Formats: sequence, C-alpha cells, structure tokens
Amino acid sequence: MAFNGTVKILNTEQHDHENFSLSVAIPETVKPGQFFNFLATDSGMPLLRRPISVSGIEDNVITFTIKVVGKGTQYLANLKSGDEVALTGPLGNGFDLTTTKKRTLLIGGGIGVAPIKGLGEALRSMDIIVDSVIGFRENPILEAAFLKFSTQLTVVSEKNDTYKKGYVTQYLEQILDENEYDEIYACGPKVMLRAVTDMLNSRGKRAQLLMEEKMACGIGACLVCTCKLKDGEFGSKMVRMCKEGPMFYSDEVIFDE
Amino acid sequence: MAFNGTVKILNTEQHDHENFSLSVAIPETVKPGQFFNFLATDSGMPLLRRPISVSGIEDNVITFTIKVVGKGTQYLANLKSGDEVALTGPLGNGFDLTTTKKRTLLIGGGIGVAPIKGLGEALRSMDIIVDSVIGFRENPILEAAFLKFSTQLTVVSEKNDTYKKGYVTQYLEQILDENEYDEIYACGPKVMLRAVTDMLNSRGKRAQLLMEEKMACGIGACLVCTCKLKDGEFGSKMVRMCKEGPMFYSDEVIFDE
Amino acid sequence: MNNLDLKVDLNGLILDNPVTVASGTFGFGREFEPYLDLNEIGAISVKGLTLEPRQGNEGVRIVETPMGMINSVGLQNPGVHHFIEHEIPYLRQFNTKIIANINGNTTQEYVRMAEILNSEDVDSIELNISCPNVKNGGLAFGTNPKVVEEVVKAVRNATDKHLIVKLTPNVTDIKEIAKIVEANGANCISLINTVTGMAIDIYQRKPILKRKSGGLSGPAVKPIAIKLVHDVYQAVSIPILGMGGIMTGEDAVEFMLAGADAIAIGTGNFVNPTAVIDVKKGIEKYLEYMEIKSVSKLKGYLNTVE
Amino acid sequence: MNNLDLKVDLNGLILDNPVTVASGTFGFGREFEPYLDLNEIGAISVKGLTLEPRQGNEGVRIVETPMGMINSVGLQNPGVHHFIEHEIPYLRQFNTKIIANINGNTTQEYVRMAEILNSEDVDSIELNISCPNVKNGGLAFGTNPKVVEEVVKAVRNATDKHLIVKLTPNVTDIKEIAKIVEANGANCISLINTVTGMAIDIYQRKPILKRKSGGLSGPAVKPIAIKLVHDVYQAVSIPILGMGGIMTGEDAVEFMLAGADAIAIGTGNFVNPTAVIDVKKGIEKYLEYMEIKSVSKLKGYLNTVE
Ligand SMILES: Cc1cc2nc3c(=O)[nH]c(=O)nc-3n(C[C@H](O)[C@H](O)[C@H](O)COP(=O)(O)OP(=O)(O)OC[C@H]3O[C@@H](n4cnc5c(N)ncnc54)[C@H](O)[C@@H]3O)c2cc1C
Ligand SMILES: Cc1cc2nc3c(=O)[nH]c(=O)nc-3n(C[C@H](O)[C@H](O)[C@H](O)COP(=O)(O)OP(=O)(O)OC[C@H]3O[C@@H](n4cnc5c(N)ncnc54)[C@H](O)[C@@H]3O)c2cc1C
Ligand SMILES: Cc1cc2nc3c(=O)[nH]c(=O)nc-3n(C[C@H](O)[C@H](O)[C@H](O)COP(=O)(O)O)c2cc1C
Ligand SMILES: Cc1cc2nc3c(=O)[nH]c(=O)nc-3n(C[C@H](O)[C@H](O)[C@H](O)COP(=O)(O)O)c2cc1C
Ligand code: FES
Ligand code: FES
Repeated sequence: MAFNGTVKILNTEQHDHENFSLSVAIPETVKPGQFFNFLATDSGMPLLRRPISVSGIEDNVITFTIKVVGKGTQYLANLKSGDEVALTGPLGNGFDLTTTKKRTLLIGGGIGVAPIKGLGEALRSMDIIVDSVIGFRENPILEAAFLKFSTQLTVVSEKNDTYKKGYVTQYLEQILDENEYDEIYACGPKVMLRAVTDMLNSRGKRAQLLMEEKMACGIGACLVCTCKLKDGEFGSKMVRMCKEGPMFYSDEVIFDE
Repeated sequence: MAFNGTVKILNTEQHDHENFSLSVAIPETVKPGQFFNFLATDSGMPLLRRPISVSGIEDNVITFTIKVVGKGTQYLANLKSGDEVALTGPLGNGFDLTTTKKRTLLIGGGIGVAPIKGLGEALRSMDIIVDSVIGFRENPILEAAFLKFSTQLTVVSEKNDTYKKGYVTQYLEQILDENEYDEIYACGPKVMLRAVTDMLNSRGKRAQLLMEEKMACGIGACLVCTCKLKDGEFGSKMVRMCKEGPMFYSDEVIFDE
Repeated sequence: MNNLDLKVDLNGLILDNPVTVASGTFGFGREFEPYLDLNEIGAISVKGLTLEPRQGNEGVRIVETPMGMINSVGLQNPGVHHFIEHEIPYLRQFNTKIIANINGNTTQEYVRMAEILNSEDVDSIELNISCPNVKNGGLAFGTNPKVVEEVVKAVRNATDKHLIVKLTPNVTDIKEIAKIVEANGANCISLINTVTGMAIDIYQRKPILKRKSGGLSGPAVKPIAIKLVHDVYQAVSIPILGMGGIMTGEDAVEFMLAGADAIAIGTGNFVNPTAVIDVKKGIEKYLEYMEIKSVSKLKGYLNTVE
Repeated sequence: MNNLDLKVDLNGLILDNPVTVASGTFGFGREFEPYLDLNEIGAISVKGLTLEPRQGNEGVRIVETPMGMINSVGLQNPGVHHFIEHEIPYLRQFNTKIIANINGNTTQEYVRMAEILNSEDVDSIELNISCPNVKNGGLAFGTNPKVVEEVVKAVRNATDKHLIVKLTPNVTDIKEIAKIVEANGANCISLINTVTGMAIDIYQRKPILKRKSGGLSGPAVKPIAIKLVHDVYQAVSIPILGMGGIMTGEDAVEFMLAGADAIAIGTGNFVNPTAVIDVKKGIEKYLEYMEIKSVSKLKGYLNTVE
C-alpha cells in the first residue's frame, strides 16, 4: 500500500548551503531505494510533484535528504518542523536486500548518496559488512552516517583536497580487487552509473542501480519516466522508472546517448 | 517618481483571522489613496502583481493593510518582518487633500477602510476635522485608528450587534444633514460607492471615490483597468484606473451594469 | 440537498457522474486502485490503444512548463488484443464505464480496431483523431476536414458502439470539424487533446524531446480548452466531454457551463492521485451552494444572451 | 568578454540589441520611463493603432489564468494621427527603433494606414493580421491564407517601409501562412500574437469578458510559441521576431535557438517593469557562459540534424 495525504514535518536539518534533510512519520512499510512524491508548492507552481528517495528509515519515521536545485526543492527547503507537506508513497520497487549475505559495496555520487545511506543503515542492521565509496564535486554530505555503518569508507572529491582526488570510478577497480562483494549497489549521476556499469560488465559483475528520470505521476500511470531494458518484444523494452524501477540491475539497462 | 525594487519588511501586525498590516520603508513621497504593486509570489504564481493601497504614511515608513482573499494576499500574509518583498510605487493619483479646509467626511466599507485610514491620519495632521462612517460585514478593523483621528465616528456592521446595524448608506443621510462637509471621501465595495454616489448626486454633492479594478501592469501601460467617465470624445471616456485613478470624483464616473 | 442528481447521458452512454479520466493519464486504472475507489469514476478512457503493441518514443518524454507539461509518450501500449484479454476483465470489476481510446496510422487501422472492439465489452469507443496521418504527411487526421469526414464515416460504419470523437485543438476552425464529426454519426465529441508545444534545453542547445514537439496539457491550457468547448457547444447538438487543465470542482463546473455534459481529468491525476474524488466533491458543493439539483442542468447554463 | 555583439539585422531593420517590447504591452513607452532607460530597448512596437481613435472594449478586460492572462482591451488607442503628432516625437528622443503596429477592419483600412505612415518617421510597420476581418464574418485576417495574401500584398504595395507581419497562433498550419507572407514581400515575421482563450465566472454564470473570449498571453503560452517560431523558421528565410511568455534571458535564448532573430517582451513587462533590462542581461550572461560572441549566431543554432 501507499500513503497519500498530508503529514507534519517532525524534524529538519541543514547540512550545508544546498543540502538538507527532513523527516516525517508515515504509517507504511518503507524499503531503502523507494521514494515519495512530494507536492512542492502551495501556489500551484511547480505543477508536478517532486520524487524524493528515502534516506533513512526508523520505525515509522522516514527521512529524506534533498539538494536544492530549483523551485520545488527550494520550497521543501523552506519548510520547518511543524509545517505540513503533501506526499504519496512509498513508491517504486526499492533495492533488493535479500541478495547480499556477507559483504556489500555501496557506491554513491552527489545527492545520490541519500538513498545509499538509508540502504547502508538497513544492511548494517542485518549484520552485513558494508563498504562504501562516495564521491562529491566539493564537500561530502552525510559523511558521519557513512562512517558509522561502513567498514571501509572511501570519500572522493573533485575539488576538496582533504579527500581522495577525482571520481569514485577511479578507486572502484582497486576496491573490487581487494574484496569479494556478494552485492553492489549504486546511486548517482547517470554518467557515474554508466561508468560503474561498464566497469562491472567488463568484470562479469552487476550492481543494483537506483536510477532517475523526470516523472509526472510517480505511480506508473503516465509512462513519461521510462528506462530502456535489454531484450523484450521490441528487441528492447521500455519500463517505468517509477514502477518497475527506480532500481534496475546494471546488466539489463540500455544507457541511451 | 516611483520606487521599483525589493525592500525588507519592517513590521507586521495581524488584525484578525483575515486582515493584517505590514510596513516597509520607501524612499519616495507617498500620498493617501496611492497604491503599490506587489509581487506576491516566489514561485511565479500568481503571475500578476497585486495592487495594495497605502493605509499609513509616517515619514518614509509606509503601512499596508490587507485582507486575505486568495493566493496572492495569502503569500503577503505569510511574510514576516525581515523578509523581502518586491514592489513598485507609489502609483496612481491618490486623494486630493487640498479641497478640504475645515471639516471632512470619510466613508469606508470593508477592507476599503485601509486607504481611508491613511487619509484620515493625514487630514487630522492638517488640522481638518474628520468625521468617519465605516461599515463591515462582521467585525471592524482599524477601529482604534479611526477613533483616534475622528471627531465623530459611526461604526456599522451587518452582523455584529455591538455596532450600528446595517450599511453605511443607511446612516449617511442623517450625517450629511447634521454637518457641513467641504469634502467627502469614500472607498469600499462597488455597490457601496454606487449607493454613495446616487445619494450625493441627489443632493448635488460629490465625493472623491477610491475605486478598484483588476490590474495587470499598474503603471498605465496595458489598458486593462479602465474606469468609464462621463463626456469625452465618444460620449464617454475610458481612463486608466491605475494612472488617472484610482481616485475619481463621484459625479464623473459611469457605473456600469 | 443529499439528493443531487449526478447522472449524465452522453447520447446513449449514461454515466453515474460526470467525472471521467482522460486517455493516457490513468493507464488502465490499476495504478490508481490504491488511492481511490474506481467505482466512483464516471468513465475511464484507457491509455490510447493501437492495433499492435507499441513501445512508444525514445528519449526524454516530458518537459514541465509553466503550469503545464509537454509529453511525448508516443502511444506506448500493449495493443488492442492485450487490452481485450487482460484489461477489460480487470476494469469490469468496477462500476465504471469503459471507453476504448483508439489510434491509427491509417483509416484502415482505425476501422480494424473499431471492428475488433465492436464485439467486445466496452461501453464506448473514443476515436482519437489527433494521431499523425501517415498518408497525409504526418499531419494529424483531425486537422483536415476531408480526412476527418473519411475516418469518422468509416469508423461509424464499422461499429454500433457508442462513438466519441476526440478533437485536436490545433486547428483554425474547430466548429467546422465538430460539425463534420456530428454529421457523420458520432454520438459525442471529446476535447481538447493536447496543444502542440516545444521546449529547448538552451545549454545543450537541443529540443528536450527527441521528436522536438509534444503535447501540452495542464492548467496552462484551460482557457484555450474552455473557449474551444464553448465553440463546439455552439456548433453541434451532440454531447460534449470536456477536458484540458481540470484540477478542481470549480474548473469542472467552468467546462460544463461552457457547454460540456461531462468532463475528464488528465494531468490533474498526476498532481493529485485522488483528483477524481476531489473534483466530484467540488461539483457537488457547487450544486448545493447554487441550489441546482441536477448536474445535467449545468451544460451551457450561462447568464448571457447569445 | 565585454565585446559581445548584440546587433541584429531584421532584413533592413537594424536593432542595437535583440530585446524589443510587444505591441499593446508598453503603451508608447512613456509609462516605463520612470523605471528604465528607453535607449536600452532594441525596438518599441507601440500600442496597436487604428485609423480613427478607439475607445476599446466595455466591461472587465482581464482574467488572470494559470501563468497567463486573457486580455480584452480591444485596441483602445488614440488613432494613427495622434500617434504621428504626439508619440513619434516623444519616442524619437530615444535611441530605439519605432515599430508602428497597425490594425484594420478591412484591407482598405490597413492600406490607408500604411500609406499615411509611409511618409512618417517610423522604422517599421507591423501589420497585425490577428484582427477580426469584418468582410470575413469577424474571423481573423490571419487565419485565411487568401485573405493573408490579399492584405499583405496590398500593404506591401502601399509602403516602402520595413514591413513586419505579425501572425496569429490560432491556425492549423502556420507554415502555410508564413510562406504566403514571405512571398508577398514582408521583410520580417513576428509571432505569436495571443492565443484565443475564455474564462467563466461560475458563480455569476457569465463569461468574465463581455466578448466572451480574449487573448491569452504570458508564460503559459511559451511552449506553443516556441513550437510555432520553430515551424516558421523552417518555412521561411526572412527574419523572425519571436514572442510569447518571455520573462527571462533564458526564455529569450530559447526563442532564438528555436529560430528567432530578435524577441519581444509582452506580459513580462507587467510583472517586471524592468524586464527588458533583465532579459538583456540574461542574454549577455548566456552568451558569455557559452562563449558565443554574437547574438545573431543563436538563430536556430540547435545541435540537431534536421
Ligand atoms: C526516483 C527519484 C528519486 C530522487 N531522490 C532524490 C533525493 O533523495 N534527493 C534529492 O535531492 N533529489 C532527488 N531526486 C531528484 C529530485 O526529484 C529533483 O532534483 C527535483 O525534482 C527538482 O525539482 P526542482 O523544482 O527543485 O528543480 P527544477 O526547477 O525542476 O529543475 C532544476 C534542475 O534540475 C534538473 N532536474 C529536475 N528534475 C530532475 C530529475 N528528476 N532528474 C534529473 N534532473 C532533474 C532540471 O533539468 C534542472 O536543470 C530524485 C528523483 C527521482 C526521479
Ligand atoms: C488600486 C487598488 C488598491 C487596493 N488596495 C487594497 C488594500 O489596501 N488592501 C487589500 O486587502 N486589498 C486591496 N486591493 C485588492 C487586492 O489587490 C486584491 O484583493 C488582490 O489582488 C487579490 O489577490 P489574491 O491573489 O489574494 O486573490 P485572487 O485569487 O486573485 O482573487 C480572490 C478573489 O478576489 C477577487 N479579486 C481579485 N483581485 C481583485 C481586485 N483587484 N478587485 C476586486 N476583486 C478582486 C477575485 O475575483 C476572487 O474572487 C486593491 C486593489 C486595487 C486595484
Ligand atoms: C502523458 C499523457 C498521455 C496522453 N495520452 C493520450 C492518449 O493516448 N490518447 C488520447 O486521446 N489522449 C492522450 N492524452 C491527452 C489527454 O487525454 C487530454 O486530452 C489532455 O491531456 C488534456 O487534458 P489535461 O490538461 O487535463 O491533461 C495524453 C495526455 C498526457 C498528459
Ligand atoms: C494587454 C495586451 C494588449 C495587446 N495589444 C496588442 C496590440 O494592440 N497589437 C498586437 O499586435 N498585439 C497585442 N498584444 C499581443 C502582444 O503584443 C504579444 O503578441 C502577446 O501578448 C504574446 O506575448 P507575451 O506572452 O509576452 O505577452 C497585446 C497583448 C496584451 C497582453
Ligand atoms: S512518472 Fe508516470 S509512469 Fe512513471
Ligand atoms: S493596470 Fe495596466 S493600465 Fe492600469
């Protein structure tokens, strides 16, 4: 089932000038990798709801971590605890947590670390060993949370020299060489997911990718949010990012362009 | 000249569940009856600016008194002191204060008392005797201010029995019989202005009416805000509410419908 | 007033209430079952069907615009046979009318679909003439009076079902098209389909949609839709199913006063998954406030001398 | 890069920069003088002129809609003679081009105005063919290809001035109209004029505007305008002056990438009295960011294979 209605904001936290978290209580079972569709306006604009992944799940309290990139996310950033917000969810398939038994690798890029953080916390509570490699343009967010659940944590930054220099994919080969992972999860910009996929393909491995596409309904009705998968009746297959996804296996996705 | 830009809100005051005031500092000379055009959104919606009359002028501090009727006024109601707001003004002709020398009658209905209050304060400071008759559906607003500057104050309400019962126009005949006024000013709903006009016409008198019409530009460029006046080259004349008005003499206005 | 009469008769297609959902915005209903009682919907116009399954368009399929959206889904659908086998039985569980929205590249394709559906358990066929006409250089069927005449006549001959013809707003004179549709035996007219629109990513210097343009819908187009519904209302006497930007009960009433007998919610379903329920309640509230007992009284009920 | 080249050549009408203001939204410039330096404007298309003064429409003249507005001003203007006597001298104080927007009930009226203006100090005549054509039952001149041909040809013969023809978006095939306009000697095409729209006061049960429908403008129509500008760009080789919902420099760039040589701000002037300046700065910022030296490079500069 999915909740659809208005809830009070329990808590907000500002991480830096553009990233923040907020939490609400939702009377539904929520999985890491699922998302909620937020009404991000009280004026009618922007018209469409904003999909936001779950970044933390504790009993019924769900946390979201959000980067301000436009009007909708700015609206959400202005909300304070006690304010109301309308949302629908949980939506989407979420990550499959049953395929990892011992040791897992998490890969996150930019605001893509948000859902990965929720996943890491859940896996750790299942006694899985979690290694993480997370990359940022400048400063990391949610670093403390990753430190808490990660056995090995690699933080990479393009610009901040306190951290390893460059992109996550530059460190991936070595990490994959050093340890045996029974599952790999990744979320981040498309270019990163594609690079991760290419690297894993060449090693005959695959990851659970949490993908993103512009959405309208978020519930599978409008067909604007497609992901192209291999095989299927047309040689390829268009599936709904919001319904069959947003988690897809890296070896089934066709990256366009 | 007119100011066009963004200012900090100095002060806000909630009068009741739907009426509030806010003040800002504007480096321009402002007259009672003039208005400012407010950008009443940070999302783009509503698209058009909202015209709001000046309800108080003290040096450079201008106060506005506003009734929440829709999205735009609700946006303004949510602003707090310290917040910024974009506005343009002062706009319009405003009241003519030079025509009264001794004793003046002010007539206000509903939120129309807002500009009338600013006018009363200005006239009182010019040592004019000010009588006021103000009417409301339920409870009055700005009553204290009117008490302060009015020599005779008549407060009328359709529903609240603490006050005189009915409409302002019911008490107008008597007030006009009792005193000699060298000028009359009125602002309120169209029906009230029309009734006032009819009554004054029959007595061969006239008032300065502060009128209202939906606006787009507020500065005289778009021609959507017309008032129809008597005479003129077409037998009648369409003038701009925002530029030639919003103050018109009751004996020159053609009330349509 | 708890005895409001919400029934509307669309020339043989009788709806329990005038709130329907627009093709392409409600799938086959399944996705909304968690959010609302499908029995509450006057009719469901299903995702646009084609003879064969279609994969739809490549690339980005949506652009958000000021109070609107441009879509380029491109009729992704499982085909009419899958619809008959799997979706009709599902929808028949609910007390709502089923409208099959049909789409073709050629008149023959439309006719073939109408023939197939004629013996199936659908309550109405909605002929979507906004499709690009292959024979006519890709211009929409619905923009050319001659082509409209041909396709409506042919489909009318192919089926006894209640027939709705859905008009495109992208025409100079919608009255002319509406009259042809009426003269050729349609039972009802629905409008508006989406308005053609385009958007460019100025940093990539590329149209955002691969096919450059797509269909604009949502509140932005409401004033256009109201005008066109009113035009059609003045031109024909068959019933009208009005749509375009409806978000609230007040919007719905506006369409009915303009001349619609019933209305459809499209983009509104995306913004508010229970829009159907909220719009219905809004209509009821209006009727009570205005002391109008029957929703069918609203059609074209304007205080004006025409 | 402080040596950006903002000049554009609209086929003989050379603008210092591509930002102009749309007819009917800027009066004759006077009202904006307190807010901005009129020398900064590429060109001013003045309030639509008619042969004789006009009082304009009765009743409410505006409806606000989702991210748009419908106007029903009805060409209130002081007439072409007053314009020549009083407004041209005022506007000539500024370093901006003057575009006279002309409107008529009949082809003869248009011709008469073009003749009158031919010897006056205006830089261009903008023929607004969205006016209702009395002879043609009130349908807009610009919707009928034959009428377009007649009026453009006649006006072209009546004047040597730079001639812009302003197209209505309310047509099935704007390319056809644009080609006729080009073939009959126009120097430039401007578009879009407003989209026909309507709104109803559901409590009064009346159209809000006395004439029922009016012209929709503002951001809501931008996707429609972009599409039509791009269509016209593909159909003709004369320059295009694009407009419809422009609020920012980014919007302006989108129009130019779609095929416009210059742009006009309409409704945007109402929301932001310094829109012209802000849009111009936005264009400059874009050019700098993209390292493009000349604004004239933007026209149709899309990364696509047509
Ligand atoms: C399933 C899913 C989960 C998501 N989870 C999160 C999350 O946990 N935290 C978070 O901060 N964001 C998340 N996002 C992205 C978030 O939805 C967008 O950033 C948001 O919708 C932007 O809205 P806006 O009005 O602020 O920006 P807009 O004004 O709409 O856009 C600003 C810029 O962002 C780009 N943009 C907008 N939407 C998207 C999108 N969906 N994908 C890529 N680019 C986009 C636009 O092209 C534009 O350049 C998620 C998106 C999806 C689809
Ligand atoms: C010159 C002038 C001075 C004004 N001064 C004040 C003032 O001092 N204080 C104050 O509270 N209001 C004043 N108003 C009215 C104020 O501008 C409107 O209430 C406001 O624009 C409504 O915006 P909204 O978005 O809240 O409501 P909307 O959602 O736009 O409208 C809500 C309701 O109000 C009606 N409405 C909207 N605008 C107007 C209007 N201009 N005239 C009449 N009805 C309207 C609508 O039809 C609708 O029924 C003034 C208007 C003008 C023209
Ligand atoms: C994502 C999407 C898909 C659509 N698909 C179809 C379709 O398959 N067949 C059809 O006739 N109309 C289709 N439409 C048009 C809608 O049915 C409706 O006519 C239009 O969106 C206007 O209504 P709205 O503004 O309420 O959305 C689609 C609209 C959208 C937004
Ligand atoms: C209030 C108003 C008055 C207008 N008057 C005219 C006019 O007299 N002549 C004309 O050609 N266009 C007129 N237009 C159309 C505009 O010039 C412009 O084409 C249209 O508004 C689209 O641009 P926008 O969305 O930026 O406003 C008018 C538009 C508005 C909003
Ligand atoms: S967003 Fe509508 S189907 Fe995915
Ligand atoms: S609001 Fe534009 S002229 Fe008055």
